[in-house]
Amino acid sequence: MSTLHLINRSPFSTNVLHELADAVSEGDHILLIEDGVYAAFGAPCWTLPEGISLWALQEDCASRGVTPSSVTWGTMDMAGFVALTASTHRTVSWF
Amino acid sequence: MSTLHLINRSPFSTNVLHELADAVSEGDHILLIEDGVYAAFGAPCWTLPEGISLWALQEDCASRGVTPSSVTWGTMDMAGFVALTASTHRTVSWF
Amino acid sequence: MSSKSILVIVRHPPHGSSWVREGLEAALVGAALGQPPTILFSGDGVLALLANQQRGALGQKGSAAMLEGLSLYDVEPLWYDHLSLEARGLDVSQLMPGCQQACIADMIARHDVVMSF
Amino acid sequence: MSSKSILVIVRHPPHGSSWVREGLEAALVGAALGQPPTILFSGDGVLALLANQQRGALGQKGSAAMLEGLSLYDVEPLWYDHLSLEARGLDVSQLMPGCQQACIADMIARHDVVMSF
Amino acid sequence: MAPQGLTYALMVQGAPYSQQASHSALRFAEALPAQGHRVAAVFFYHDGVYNAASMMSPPQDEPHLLERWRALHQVQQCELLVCVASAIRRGLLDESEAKRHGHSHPTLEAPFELTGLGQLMHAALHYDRLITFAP
Amino acid sequence: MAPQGLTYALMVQGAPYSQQASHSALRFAEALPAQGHRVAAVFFYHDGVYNAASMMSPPQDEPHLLERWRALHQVQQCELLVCVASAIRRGLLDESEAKRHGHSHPTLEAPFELTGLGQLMHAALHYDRLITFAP
Repeated sequence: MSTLHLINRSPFSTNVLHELADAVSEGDHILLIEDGVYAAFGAPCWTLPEGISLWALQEDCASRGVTPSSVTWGTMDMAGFVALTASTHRTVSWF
Repeated sequence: MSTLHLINRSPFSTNVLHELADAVSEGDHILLIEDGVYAAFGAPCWTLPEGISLWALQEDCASRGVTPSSVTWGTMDMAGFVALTASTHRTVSWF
Repeated sequence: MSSKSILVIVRHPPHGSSWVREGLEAALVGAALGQPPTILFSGDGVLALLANQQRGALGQKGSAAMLEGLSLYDVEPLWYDHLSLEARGLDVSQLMPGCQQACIADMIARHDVVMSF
Repeated sequence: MSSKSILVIVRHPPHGSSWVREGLEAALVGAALGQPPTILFSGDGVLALLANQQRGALGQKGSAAMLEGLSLYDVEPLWYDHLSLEARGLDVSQLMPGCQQACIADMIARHDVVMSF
Repeated sequence: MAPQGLTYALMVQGAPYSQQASHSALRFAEALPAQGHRVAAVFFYHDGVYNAASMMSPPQDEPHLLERWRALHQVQQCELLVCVASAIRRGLLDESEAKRHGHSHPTLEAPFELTGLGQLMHAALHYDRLITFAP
Repeated sequence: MAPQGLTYALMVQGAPYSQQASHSALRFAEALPAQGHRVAAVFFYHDGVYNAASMMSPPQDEPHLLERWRALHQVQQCELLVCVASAIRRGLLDESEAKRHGHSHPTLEAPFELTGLGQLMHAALHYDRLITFAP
């Protein structure tokens, strides 16, 4: 019954990551897409509860010249994005 | 040769006020319009250099139920907004 | 199928954009179809709950009148995320009647479908 | 009149919206008319200067190719606000060639007209 | 393992060409069949309704978003539902709305269809997943 | 004292009905004459071009933004300039562009006019003030 959270806004110009930190539950996934992938690049300090999986959409990283620091963020292609929406119970978009 | 800075975004969901703090010069005016007026309401901590005048557009405050704390922010009607654009050298919109 | 529960999250402030009105309209239609969604105000969405709002200039409609009508359609209470309210230096006494506090993480986990506005 | 100086400030990141391209197009047209504006990347706008960008999915154009063409039209250098770059954990070695640091407050004070994108 | 054969509803709130939302939604929708899923309905709301503008004429070297939506409809037989209240105020009228407002030509055509929010709520309840793409 | 008799150019980047930018721009422009100023040109760019959609049909109890722009043009004789590249990709075509793209009817009409970015740069250089209203 986990949730996939989609973030498409820059972490530098918005506070969406801070809002998100209060909204996740253990087992949830966070996927960065569009301008959200800049978070993979070194987001401003924010803390998440344990047990959250972090992903960035590969094609949006590539177009922006962003290489995620692999320690924190895994990358995922469009097929992986689809699979995540199927394996989680619901998707919440943050914009 | 002073500048009028127009802010129309919420200070809680964006970081525009922090960006602005580096962009103002002494003698500049800041006018909050649209969702920017929520800053008059108690913005997250931010510091400005000395000698900046702070205003909020009255009609956008009224529609939102926002009463500016008069110590910090003066209110201004649409005629005042026009007068500010005329008496300053240039206007910069932050969005 | 039709036993799915829907959560409508409003995260944008009123007046500056049409998102609040659009989220509320979706919730009202759901209610009219006999499936009243839960509605939660989070982030800047809690600003839609402020008392003493008015129409905007040029007669632009806000969302306050719509909010007052929601209870007629069994969309109640108006849930707000309490951390979002605190972060804006507000307390419940400044909000319109009918608001109740919630925790957004719990709300999301308890619904099948989430719509964001 | 025509001796006015124009500053184009790009404050949005590339790809996610069309603002960067639109700001650059305005600057290019100004240059073609013999009035090359100064162009400054500030806030998330500095992300438009990152090296190694590509076209987006569906063939969506980015702004990198346009940026490389600016110097042909005397729109140079590509000014960036150094505090914005630092705030994003970046340094100039990660940017495309032709970038030079500036301070946004000085830039605004030195121009007659400012266009934001 | 992720379940197979799911039906998806998408809600698109972003305007074409100014925001990436339409591109992302199309990319996502086009990737569904490879895993045995399909998009059953796309609901256009907020500025997303502009995706249905029938006279959209992008330059040849940029994606033609209207054509991509049409192709998606053909391949996956999905409904392309446009919020009628959002569309009409913005000037997107199908043939019958155009007549009703005294215009001789529509600005929105099949396979896009003007519809109410009931269809969005129906899609949310009826299909297996709802994914929102917004600006 | 603020100077009198200034000419203003406005740049409008926000879509009508979804964002407040159009409302703010109109309110501002309508307030200029009381202080001896006038708006000489409004340049619509980004999603602001949608303000020119000629079939815009808002509900009766909401402001009709297209009519307000037309009235502004009448009262202050301002040019209503729409970025041609932004407009055409979004489906806003005047009579000649409609013909060129094989459509029988325009979706953008006078007093709005399709024009290039040169007009924006000209307005910025030529008029006394440039004010941007964006989403």
